[in-house]
Amino acid sequence: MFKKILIANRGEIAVRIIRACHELGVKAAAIYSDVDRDALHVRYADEAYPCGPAAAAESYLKAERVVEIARACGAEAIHPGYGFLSERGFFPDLCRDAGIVFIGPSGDVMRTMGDKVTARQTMEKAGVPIVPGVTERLSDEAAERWIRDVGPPVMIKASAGGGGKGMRLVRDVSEVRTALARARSEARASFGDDGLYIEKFVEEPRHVEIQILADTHGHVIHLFERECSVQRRHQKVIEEAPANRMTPDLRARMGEAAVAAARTVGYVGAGTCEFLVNPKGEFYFLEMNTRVQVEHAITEAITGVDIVKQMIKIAAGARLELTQDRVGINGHAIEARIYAEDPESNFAPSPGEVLLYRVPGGPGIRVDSGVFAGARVTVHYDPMVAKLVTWGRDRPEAIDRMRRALSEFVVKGIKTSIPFHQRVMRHPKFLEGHYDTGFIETYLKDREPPDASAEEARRMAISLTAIAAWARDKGRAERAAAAPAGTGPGAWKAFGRRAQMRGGLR
Amino acid sequence: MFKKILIANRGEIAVRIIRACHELGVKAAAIYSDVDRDALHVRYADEAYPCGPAAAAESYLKAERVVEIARACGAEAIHPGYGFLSERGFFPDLCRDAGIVFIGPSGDVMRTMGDKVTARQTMEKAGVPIVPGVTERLSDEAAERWIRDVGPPVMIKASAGGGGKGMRLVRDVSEVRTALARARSEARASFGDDGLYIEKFVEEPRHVEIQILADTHGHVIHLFERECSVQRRHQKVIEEAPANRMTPDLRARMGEAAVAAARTVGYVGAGTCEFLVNPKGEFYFLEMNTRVQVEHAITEAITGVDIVKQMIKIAAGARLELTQDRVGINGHAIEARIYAEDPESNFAPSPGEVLLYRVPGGPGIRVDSGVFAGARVTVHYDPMVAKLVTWGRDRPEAIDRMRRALSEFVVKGIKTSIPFHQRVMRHPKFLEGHYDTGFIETYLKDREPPDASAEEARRMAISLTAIAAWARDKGRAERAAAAPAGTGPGAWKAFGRRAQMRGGLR
Amino acid sequence: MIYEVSEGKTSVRVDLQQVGEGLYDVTIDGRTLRIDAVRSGRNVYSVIEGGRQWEISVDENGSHGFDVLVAGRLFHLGAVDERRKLLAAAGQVVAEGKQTVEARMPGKIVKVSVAVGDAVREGQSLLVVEAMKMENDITSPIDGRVTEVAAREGDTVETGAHLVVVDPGGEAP
Amino acid sequence: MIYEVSEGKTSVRVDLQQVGEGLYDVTIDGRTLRIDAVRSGRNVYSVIEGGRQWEISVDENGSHGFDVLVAGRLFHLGAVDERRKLLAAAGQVVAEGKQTVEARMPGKIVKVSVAVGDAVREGQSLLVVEAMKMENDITSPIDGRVTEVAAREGDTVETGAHLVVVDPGGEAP
Repeated sequence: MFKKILIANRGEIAVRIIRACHELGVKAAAIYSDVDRDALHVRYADEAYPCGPAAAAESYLKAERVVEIARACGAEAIHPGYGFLSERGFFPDLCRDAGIVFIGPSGDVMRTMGDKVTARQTMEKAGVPIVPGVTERLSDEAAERWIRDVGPPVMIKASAGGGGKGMRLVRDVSEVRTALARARSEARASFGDDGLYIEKFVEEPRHVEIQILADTHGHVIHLFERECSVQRRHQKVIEEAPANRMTPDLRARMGEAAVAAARTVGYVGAGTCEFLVNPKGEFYFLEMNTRVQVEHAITEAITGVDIVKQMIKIAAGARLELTQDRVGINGHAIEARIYAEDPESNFAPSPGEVLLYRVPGGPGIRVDSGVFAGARVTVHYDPMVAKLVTWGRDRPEAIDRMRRALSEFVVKGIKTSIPFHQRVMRHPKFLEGHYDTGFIETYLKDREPPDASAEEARRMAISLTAIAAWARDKGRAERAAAAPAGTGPGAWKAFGRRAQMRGGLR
Repeated sequence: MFKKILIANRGEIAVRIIRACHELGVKAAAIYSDVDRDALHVRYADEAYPCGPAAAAESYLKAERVVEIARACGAEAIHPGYGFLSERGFFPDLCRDAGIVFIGPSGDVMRTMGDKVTARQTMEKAGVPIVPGVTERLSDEAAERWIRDVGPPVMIKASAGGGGKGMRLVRDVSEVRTALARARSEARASFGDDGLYIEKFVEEPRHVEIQILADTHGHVIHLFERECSVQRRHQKVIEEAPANRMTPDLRARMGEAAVAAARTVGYVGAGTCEFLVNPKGEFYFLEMNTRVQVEHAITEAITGVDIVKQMIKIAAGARLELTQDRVGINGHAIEARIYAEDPESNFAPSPGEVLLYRVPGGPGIRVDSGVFAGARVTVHYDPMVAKLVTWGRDRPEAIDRMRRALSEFVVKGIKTSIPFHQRVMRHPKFLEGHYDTGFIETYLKDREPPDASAEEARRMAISLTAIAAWARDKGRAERAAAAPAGTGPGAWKAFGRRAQMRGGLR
Repeated sequence: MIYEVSEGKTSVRVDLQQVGEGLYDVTIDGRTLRIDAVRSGRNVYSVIEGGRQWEISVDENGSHGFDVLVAGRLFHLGAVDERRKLLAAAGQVVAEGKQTVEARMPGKIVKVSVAVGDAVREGQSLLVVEAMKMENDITSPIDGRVTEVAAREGDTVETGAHLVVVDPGGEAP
Repeated sequence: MIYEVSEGKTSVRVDLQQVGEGLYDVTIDGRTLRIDAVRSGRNVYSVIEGGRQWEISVDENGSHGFDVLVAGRLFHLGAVDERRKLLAAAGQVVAEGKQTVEARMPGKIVKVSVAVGDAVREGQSLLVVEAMKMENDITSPIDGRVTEVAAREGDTVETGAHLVVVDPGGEAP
């Protein structure tokens, strides 16, 4: 096993990886940008090294510097987490050349899977079903032509993309031009590459993904599926495992497809094959994420397997002690991503200092935080401040616990998506488990219709507003009144004057 | 199912029960003494009612008042938690007479099991093995005689006792008199009853207890064992499940004994049979706790069963949906009780305001807190502020996680037993899992021998002490310097003077 | 003490009397609630009214605004005492006239879609601000005509920065 | 700045120089550490020294005392700058002479085991204080003779209350 690992990331995932290191008795070295000196991942680390200014491009994305820090502090391996350098094909190469183990697949695998177009071709060969689309990079004209031919709805995607950036759904040919332009600009901004490709859009699609583990000895297993259909702007917001409306047969076939995909490219480490599933139970390969997923925790909850520790052990050359028949699904888990954003004003980012932070507890609750009371949330990085995962013997219990936990979760100083999640946990469609990726757009666009309990809540809100306003005004009045009074510095002066007077009388 | 439950308790267990209510969609009504208006259990409750002054005898122990509050607010049931009224036989009677469901066994069962002497006789009849001892209440003289006859070591216990109060180990006849006196005074203070009994002391005893669930339809199952051998002054400090050095055969026999004990007395609800186990694997009935245990959470962790929700469902008349063959042990769990006490000065209670409270998170961690940042820990009640439970696929992983979680846990304003737990998690005897109830007294009495890492820690401690002292002195100096300067009130005066001068110049 | 508490365009008169330490009588449309409100930490109140307990988070938002979170529901309320009403009224007039569109968050302006004189519809995109790696559309709050554009592409702006002014006067096309 | 940092009877001379914002050079027995210490929340420092990161909790304890928690180890240290040393020295003299036993916590005195004139051994129980439902033995810090008993059974005492004075002068039996 390694003695020291450098974590080339920040926030909750850096903390998650540090925890895995500590449980393995491995020293964890963190890196931090100028604005992250006091971040939680630094506080939990055994070692910490500055990596540059706030802008990610100048710090967490500076591959050469990160590798140099690892070499200098004697780290034998680097864990990239997600985002940042985690899916840059050149980074594993860079590590290898520096004699440092990269915790993840090879650069070649990343390049194959990282470029959506190549990935589709590879999967097609491996016999994994894919969505009809154009795989070669397209000019705007060619793209428009193809869309007119196959007809909308179609999905425009960035070839180098991920996490929904640069993705645009086109339901009408008239939108094509603007959609292409915006997609290219976002793709350029996010990935420095404006290559696009286009796919037929699957109706009523559900996003179901398979978690796989592959060691360096050729053993590949899957840890079942996660459903991530609750998405906003193609960003996952809530995930659950196992998936809704899943059958043992479909699960088996999707699992085999994912394992096949991993074998085809000689995958090593933890990875995820994302699929779209339609109401008929037909599934199509979407993409493979060659890194740990944000939502890996729900799989850990239902299988008991510590995925991040497995990644480290695999990178250290260990054989998987797990076999497909020795892993099973125990209960149900749900994850709610807590973002620093204001659900009331179109989910605008809400940076600031976290003034109060009270996390939920009790049975079946897991919180992975990237912040603490006193921490600053800046505009420079991803706005996710915490992941809340609940487990239950069945889905209803997991939901009951999520609702309960959200009501206990208090974050002050920044706005968060907690109230949004509470609304989802009240929504009949979600409770039924009958929803697709259109869930938020379809059901949560409009304000919630007022009900009795909302009216009671409003009355209390009005009362407390009056009380708070009164307290504030009272405070102001008292401070004003206090000013002239002879306390503190004032008293000193008074004393001084008395002394002078006594002197005068002598 | 009930619509509303009154929780006749405070602190973490009241919070625990409120959580169960909320997950069941049941309204939770809390009670609070004058010093608990802002306690966490009030903040989590749907309703809250004052129950009297700080002293427990005047508030949480006022049975009639508690029942009256329940009746007045329309609660259909009362959950007593642990401590306070939870094992007072008259309380279930009182509830029944008021037409309120008591969540627990009948008053008769409590009286049978509550008096250790009657309990021993009952168990003897049921064929449950018991420790040799004198069951009838004894005068000091009779006690001394019996001890001289059977010879020390013997254990003196309070007939009405529990939780180690009024217990004294006598290893030499010369100690008998003082031991009896102290035991009687503590028994009187804690239970208003100075009845004592005496047992032969089992050498190298391990404390192993069986959790049972019994519904109102005659179904009784057990949820396996917990080991609670890490004790200080007969108070449990650390518990784990499953037990160390346990065999399937011994587990089966102890489980059967516990179920038999429950059947014999017609037990209903959740209960625990405590046993002593000696190195030969012989076990002796100690006592039965007719309530939820502090350490119930580790059983929840390895079985996935929510014991508190089960208690409520059982009280509502539901049949156990669980059967003995459908519950199993999954992994290993450890609980560390975090007390507000100073491990460095003989575990003296450390009341005060909690200034900072950062709980650990990530995989396999459960925290049940009774406090939050800003809460007050008073001298009036039990000093336990939180329970930290970790789960792992096996015991080593659970320990790794406990060590990791303790290092993340930050509580400021009060001293806690966290450093003590960290020391236990470093101790080879604990890591081996080879220890008995003498563990703390035998191995943790003396200061830890200094090692290299301790020396590094000391150097940092010395450096930070100098820095903190410097910061403090600097702060003082600056405040002193600031006083004369023309800010705040000072400025007002200065302005006043200038105004006068201008006036003078006119 | 009388407060005018408003939510959007509607508002209600609230009579507040302190009757003890952290104890208040609050009268809304003739109905009086006896409210026991203790505050610990940062403005998270534990409120007991008629036995019911609520944990309520209150944040000031601007000079008269409060964001109040009750049982998972977020309310944006304003409160002015009667002496301040005239002031507030004056504010109202402005609010119903020219709209100054401000930055809701710090970020970088990646696109400005309108120029002075343009007619715009409510909800139409005025400009795009990038923050936290997301492009956020800033839209017009009303139909009207653009009378001022303070933002330039490439600018980095702080929260509250004036970006565009839209005047309802100029009729939309 | 020179501080005398003491642990129990031993002490060490610490030379502290601030070399930047939250940056210090700390010299102990001729060895200098460059320490980057940031403090957020309540005196929980994040400390980086030679790349190593420590989260260190520091609490003042009395006029010159600090309780420092490092990597699960708790240290009780004292710090006085050289100008205060004489004062501290004076304190020492007292500390080595008569011992005033104080209440470590608020509680109720349930038993007083000694009277004025009694000879006591170090560790011998002087009285029993009950707090948080636990009986706590208060023992003598030294061998000596009881010269004063301020506590009476049934009294409720606050932290720091003087309970008993033991004088090492009177030789123990």
